[in-house]
Amino acid sequence: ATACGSPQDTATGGGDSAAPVKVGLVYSQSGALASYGKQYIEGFKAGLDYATKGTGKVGDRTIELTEADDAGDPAKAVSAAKDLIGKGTKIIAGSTASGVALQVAPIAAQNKVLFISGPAATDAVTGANKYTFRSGRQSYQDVVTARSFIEPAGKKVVVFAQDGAFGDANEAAVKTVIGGAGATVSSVRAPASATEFTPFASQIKAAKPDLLFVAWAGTTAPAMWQTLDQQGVLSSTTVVTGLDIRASWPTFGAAGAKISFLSHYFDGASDTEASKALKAKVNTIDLFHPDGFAAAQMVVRAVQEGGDDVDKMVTALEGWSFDGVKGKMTIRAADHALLQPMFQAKLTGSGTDFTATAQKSLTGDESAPPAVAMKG
Amino acid sequence: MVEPILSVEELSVRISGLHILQGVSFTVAPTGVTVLLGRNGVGKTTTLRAIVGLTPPAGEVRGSIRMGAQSLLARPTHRLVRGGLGYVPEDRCVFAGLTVAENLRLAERRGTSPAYDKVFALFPELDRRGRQRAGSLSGGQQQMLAIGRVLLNDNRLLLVDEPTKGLAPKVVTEVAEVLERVAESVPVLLVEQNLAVVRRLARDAVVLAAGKVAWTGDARELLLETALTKSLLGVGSAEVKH
Amino acid sequence: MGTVILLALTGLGLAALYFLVASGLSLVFGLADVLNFAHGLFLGVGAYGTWWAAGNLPGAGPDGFGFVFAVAFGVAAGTLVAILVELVLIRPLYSRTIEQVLVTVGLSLAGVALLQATWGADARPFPRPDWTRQVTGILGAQVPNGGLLLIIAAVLVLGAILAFLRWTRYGLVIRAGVENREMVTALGIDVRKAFTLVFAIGGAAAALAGALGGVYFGTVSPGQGGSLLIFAFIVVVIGGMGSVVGSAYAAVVVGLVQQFVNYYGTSGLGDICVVGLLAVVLLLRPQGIAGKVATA
Amino acid sequence: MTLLDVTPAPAPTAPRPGRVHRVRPFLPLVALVVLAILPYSTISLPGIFEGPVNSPGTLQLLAICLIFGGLAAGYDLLFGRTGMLSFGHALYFAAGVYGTDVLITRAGLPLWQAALLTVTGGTILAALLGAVALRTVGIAFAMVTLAFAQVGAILVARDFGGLTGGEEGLPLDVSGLPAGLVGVTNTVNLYWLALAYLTLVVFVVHRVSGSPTGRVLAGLRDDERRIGVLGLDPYRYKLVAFTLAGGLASAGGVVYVLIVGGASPHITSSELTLSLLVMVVLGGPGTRWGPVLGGVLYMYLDHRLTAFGTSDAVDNLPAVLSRPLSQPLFVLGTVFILAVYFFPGGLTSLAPRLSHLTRSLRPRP
Amino acid sequence: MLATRGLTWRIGEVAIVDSVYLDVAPGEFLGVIGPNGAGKTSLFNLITGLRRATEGRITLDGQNIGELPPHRRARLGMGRTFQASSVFGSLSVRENVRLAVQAHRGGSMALWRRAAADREVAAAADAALDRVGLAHRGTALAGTLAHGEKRKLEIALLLAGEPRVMLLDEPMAGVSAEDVPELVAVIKSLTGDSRRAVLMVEHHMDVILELADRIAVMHHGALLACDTPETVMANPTVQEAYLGESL
Ligand SMILES: Nc1ncnc2c1ncn2[C@@H]1O[C@H](COP(=O)(O)OP(=O)(O)OP(=O)(O)O)[C@@H](O)[C@H]1O
Ligand SMILES: Nc1ncnc2c1ncn2[C@@H]1O[C@H](COP(=O)(O)OP(=O)(O)OP(=O)(O)O)[C@@H](O)[C@H]1O
Ligand SMILES: CC(C)C[C@H](N)C(=O)O
Ligand SMILES: [Mg+2]
Ligand SMILES: [Mg+2]
Repeated sequence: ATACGSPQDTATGGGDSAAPVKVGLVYSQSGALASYGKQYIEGFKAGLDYATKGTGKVGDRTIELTEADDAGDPAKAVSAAKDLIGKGTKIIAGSTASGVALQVAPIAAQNKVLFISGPAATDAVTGANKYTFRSGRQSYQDVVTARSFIEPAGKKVVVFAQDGAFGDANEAAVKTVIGGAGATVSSVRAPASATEFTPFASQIKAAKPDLLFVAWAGTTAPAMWQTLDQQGVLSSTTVVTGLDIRASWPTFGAAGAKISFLSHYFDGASDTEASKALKAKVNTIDLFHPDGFAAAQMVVRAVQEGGDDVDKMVTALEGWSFDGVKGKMTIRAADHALLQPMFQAKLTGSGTDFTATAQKSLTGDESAPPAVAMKG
Repeated sequence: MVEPILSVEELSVRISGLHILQGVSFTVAPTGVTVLLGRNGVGKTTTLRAIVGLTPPAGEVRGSIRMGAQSLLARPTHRLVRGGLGYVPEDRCVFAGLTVAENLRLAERRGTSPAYDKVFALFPELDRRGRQRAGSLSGGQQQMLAIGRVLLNDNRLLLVDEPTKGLAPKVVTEVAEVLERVAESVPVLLVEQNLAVVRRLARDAVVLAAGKVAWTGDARELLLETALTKSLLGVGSAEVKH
Repeated sequence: MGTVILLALTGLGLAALYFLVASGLSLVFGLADVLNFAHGLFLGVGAYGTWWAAGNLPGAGPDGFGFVFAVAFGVAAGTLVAILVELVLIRPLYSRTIEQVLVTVGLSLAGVALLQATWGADARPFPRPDWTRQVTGILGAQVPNGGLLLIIAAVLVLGAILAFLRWTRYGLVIRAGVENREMVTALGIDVRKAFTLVFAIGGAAAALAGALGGVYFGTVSPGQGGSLLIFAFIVVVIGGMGSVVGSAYAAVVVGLVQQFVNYYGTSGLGDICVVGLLAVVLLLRPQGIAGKVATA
Repeated sequence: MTLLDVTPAPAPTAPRPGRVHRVRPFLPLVALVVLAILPYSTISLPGIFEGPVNSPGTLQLLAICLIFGGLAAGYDLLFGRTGMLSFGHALYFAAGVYGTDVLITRAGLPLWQAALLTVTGGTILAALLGAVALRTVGIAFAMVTLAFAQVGAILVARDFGGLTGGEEGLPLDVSGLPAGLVGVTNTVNLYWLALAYLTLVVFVVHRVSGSPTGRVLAGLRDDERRIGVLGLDPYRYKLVAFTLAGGLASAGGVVYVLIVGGASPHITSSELTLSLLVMVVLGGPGTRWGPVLGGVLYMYLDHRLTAFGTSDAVDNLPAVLSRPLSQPLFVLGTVFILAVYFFPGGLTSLAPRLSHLTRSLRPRP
Repeated sequence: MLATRGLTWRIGEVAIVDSVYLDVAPGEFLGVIGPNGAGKTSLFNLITGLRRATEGRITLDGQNIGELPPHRRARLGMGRTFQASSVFGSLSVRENVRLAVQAHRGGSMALWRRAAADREVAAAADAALDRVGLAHRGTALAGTLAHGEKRKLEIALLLAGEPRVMLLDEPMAGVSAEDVPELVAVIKSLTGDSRRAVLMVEHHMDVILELADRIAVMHHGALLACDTPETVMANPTVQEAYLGESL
């Protein structure tokens, strides 16, 4: 090889019909979201196996996976994405954290590669650009599921969320979804760094809501739940929140039984072919396994239909419906929202042994977020 | 000549570039008081601190300091003190936030029984004021505490730095008396500006000047020689007559 | 009225947690002049030690005597780590203060990562007796028992540290050492032992804070120590480095301000107020409330 | 304040005779040229970089390293050259990152305007906060700067009016940017931009420390009281250094946001300031190249250790070793501790020691 | 030209400097003596502004300067040396003096000009170094100087500022005996300027007696006496306080 070249060289994708297809997976292997990342990659591998019927090939072409750790840091994710793109990768998937998804999405558009965001729940990924898709659910779908717990008209709803974009998004969604259906919505917000929740619990209690919607992420959640329980909030009203990964279940303790959960997924929520295949690989399915699984299904579809042509891949995915782990999934053509079933669940058990049972499921259409305009 | 209890040879101390001691040699007799004289700032305190291993980290000590056959250099202060080297610092350094009793308790050494009787016999004041905070004692009382603290234990040698500094004349006399009695059983290396005290206590004298030893010998002899005191200490012997 | 009492008591609970973390930091700074960034690690070790013991140690468990035993194990583990850190990392750098601080910075990075490597990034449910999840009615306020436990523990620790400092010989050495380290050696006392001891006490207090913080939060996670540490630093600085009692006052002020402002003001304002308080105190009184005055 | 006893780098040893001496003043220039033409090389350094030197991934990594080299050099203006221990430097960097991002993405300003406004704003912010914080010294100063930076972090996390994107960060809207700064194939331009920033900072710091004011700053580091007695107001000079360093940091933020393509809240954290401190100490405070070297090395390790942690070499080790080694921060922290023990004056202090070694090893004529 | 009126500095209850009334005339050389801890250095700190007096006034040419920060007092023509040498250890000797010259010339805030290029500053600095006999040590780092050389450098820093009031705090302390005469000569060369006043704290009595026009004696923070050397030395209280107390 020569030692000189152009500074703007990037490896070409190779039109060879038997050359392997490079797929880059940029997700959290270390850092705070490492266990989400672990579920994602397990799900992805199981999904790839399922969608390629165990061959790992699409036609003659092997799917060649390259994994990169972003440690939850967008700067590292962007570096990794640029590196992958520079090496001719046309498909990138992953992004465990919302911040990562939001910053990798524009890179995909700038360089015309396919990007399939993973567990990142932010609504802003939907409709981000033509090249960006998502394989998981978004906050809005959570809120629509929450709405199904009550008959909103004339009710009083309080949103309890952390300061910041995640809280803002949830509050806004509740205002549109539940407020739009006739409920009065107010909110109590807490700093993300708060460790003592009594002031907020008191405020909630004083508001006497018919429904309390809690949007909370992070390690302070158990303390928050305990405080709500202790101040009698949980027993005085219907409290709805999203069901997190299994490891978090025991941290609800006694409060768990008093909460109505909306769920993206838990083991046993569905009984699809895909879920059986996944369960066979990972034993117990957890929250973000389906996201990885769906991402793999989408990758296989993109390669099958699009070959090396990213625009063709995009067309092939838009409007595509497939049978995922959760049930019937549809990629909405207008904004690439992934319409998917959502679940209502109850948690029972004690100690470290809890089980979730499905109460009700919403179809993809029932939980569909409003369509947004494609931004770029 | 009897074996000296302490011998200092070619002691040189630099502190952040200051060449304070520039080759100091002297010995301390195994009985009685040896007094270290010299003008302000000549390095008397520095000498004592070097002996007890308290030269600041920025400092550099060369030469040799021996007690009997044992070299004292490079041994940590607390070992030296436990080995029987008592040190009464200039400015007393009592712990102002602790009570008198606590100051004394701190000075107890493990494995020996503290001689409270002896100390309280010498300074009954300390017994009476046991619960007072040392910071609120008068200068003289603080000095007694500083000396009493050391006398709780058996020592092989005492280093005492300007014990009468800033004390009222009456108290100076008291302190001098105490030191006189102490010196009956333990040798003392004393730094003292008050020549009257020196005259009363000292047997041998070492005079420092300009970082070196300018004179050693019998203390009385020194104080009688007007010419010597004038040249070494800047005072005529007439002034030390009292 | 009930709200005010509730906020006051829970604020004190928070203050108690801050105090437990800050007391050790403050003592270490007062005596050894080390701004210890690795303090969060001691906290983490205490929390994980307790968590591990409750699950794995025969005799230990989430309840009754087993719980006490588990906490004791966690505290012992934290203490041991603190002692090792002092002996292996801090002591060789004696009198090189800035390097000591830098080493603790490195240790805080590596230590938290080590905890995560060993037990994963996720929050683990913390073993704790059932009554800590309940509340006690005090004057119409439903006060969480976990917070009360913290308050009791903090008062006991404060009392124990004060009693230790006042009544024991080592306490005497430490108090004297904060005043004048050199003179302590001149009395024949190995002051380095006092340093180790102070690290041990700081480590034990932090580990206890970790264990009880685990009870209070209901979980344990690797980063928990770090997030408490920043407020602990604020408490130490406001209280005056080296003063345990100063830390106690400052912790109470910080805890109450946070709690009340968060309730009556908008969210997040509490933290900003605390930070503002720090700036004001330092600008008016750079040595903090109590200054570096022995430990008394 | 013992904390501020920055050990200055060893004195430049007597000029060495011979060829090396004559080319010495030109070495920085040579290094600059080499760095500038580096993207034309296709050399692969397996294990060191993922791809050839001119691949976008490698250039991106290098760009980030260079930025942090510049940031560390700017921070050293405070820490190593003036003896001020600020725990809030991240604030001014973050002001640069978020300022540019918000002005471009939310207000739709063109890049040059956004950059200009941001750097001006960041400098003014540093001047205002510095004016207050510098009323204290030592640990108190460190804590007040930390407090200010903490307020900044809280404000960013609060996401007032949806301006900063809170914990999710704010991706940069590139639609209005010059085409040359967008897209993976143009990574090299970002690399050159970062190189330009680094050159600027090094040049500014060099010029300033060689200026009359720099002389006063060095004096402040050694003995502030003495400076006052000579008739100079320490406060004014410290404020100038603080402001200048703040301005340089916000300029770094402008370049960084372009390279990364967005802002995320962890750059507002006190950990970033601590990392800057680590970089400076690692390299050698108060030296021309030490902080740059420290910054580049730190960032390189920070990015590459994630790859190292997942590499086969580590995976194949027994779990007791592989688990911690796969935690980048564990390795980084350990490296740092070892560095404090083994290179007390920073990496640059190795050079004189090494040359001493080679000289003593060389056979005598 | 310099006067203090009831100058007092208390820490808590203790008066470290106790109601000092002092007048220094232009051209005068005032020696200050007193036992350790008498408050001599503290008095200098009050005069130069490093400490703020709790009571009393300080005037320079009739102007009250008691409220001014140290650098403002320095600009009015006040310069001092420190008891423990205080030079800029990481700068070369020449840079040390240039810094002082630069400060004297108005402390430019230039960030971009090359400091080394200022010939006038360099020339003035070299002149000051020459005067104290340190010219040959110009490139050495000040931190590596021997103590006696540091004391000379301190005086060079002082000279560079061309002060009208000079305060020397124990310039001989720690200087080896061989070097004392040389340093005395340097200090002597400072005297004889009729516009300049010198205050010097020193324990070497022979040096004081050689140089001083008047001697001030401090004890426990107070001024015991301030008079010609002969009168002061003959004063019995002074002898008792400074030269030794009687039983
Ligand atoms: N830590 C230090 N740093 C710098 N200089 C010091 C230090 N300790 C002492 N010196 C200097 O060393 C010299 C000798 O001091 P020392 O205290 O030993 O004198 P001394 O003979 O005890 O004087 P005095 O009779 O006044 O007590 C003095 O000039 C003093 O300023
Ligand atoms: N900042 C301070 N805090 C408390 N005490 C102080 C302070 N500064 C000085 N002192 C005390 O004030 C007294 C006078 O000190 P000062 O340094 O002025 O004496 P001095 O006459 O210069 O003595 P020396 O000849 O030893 O230099 C001493 O007892 C000293 O301990
Ligand atoms: C009893 C004392 C040791 C307590 C001390 N007053 C403190 O603030 O910590
Ligand atoms: Mg002395
Ligand atoms: Mg003095």
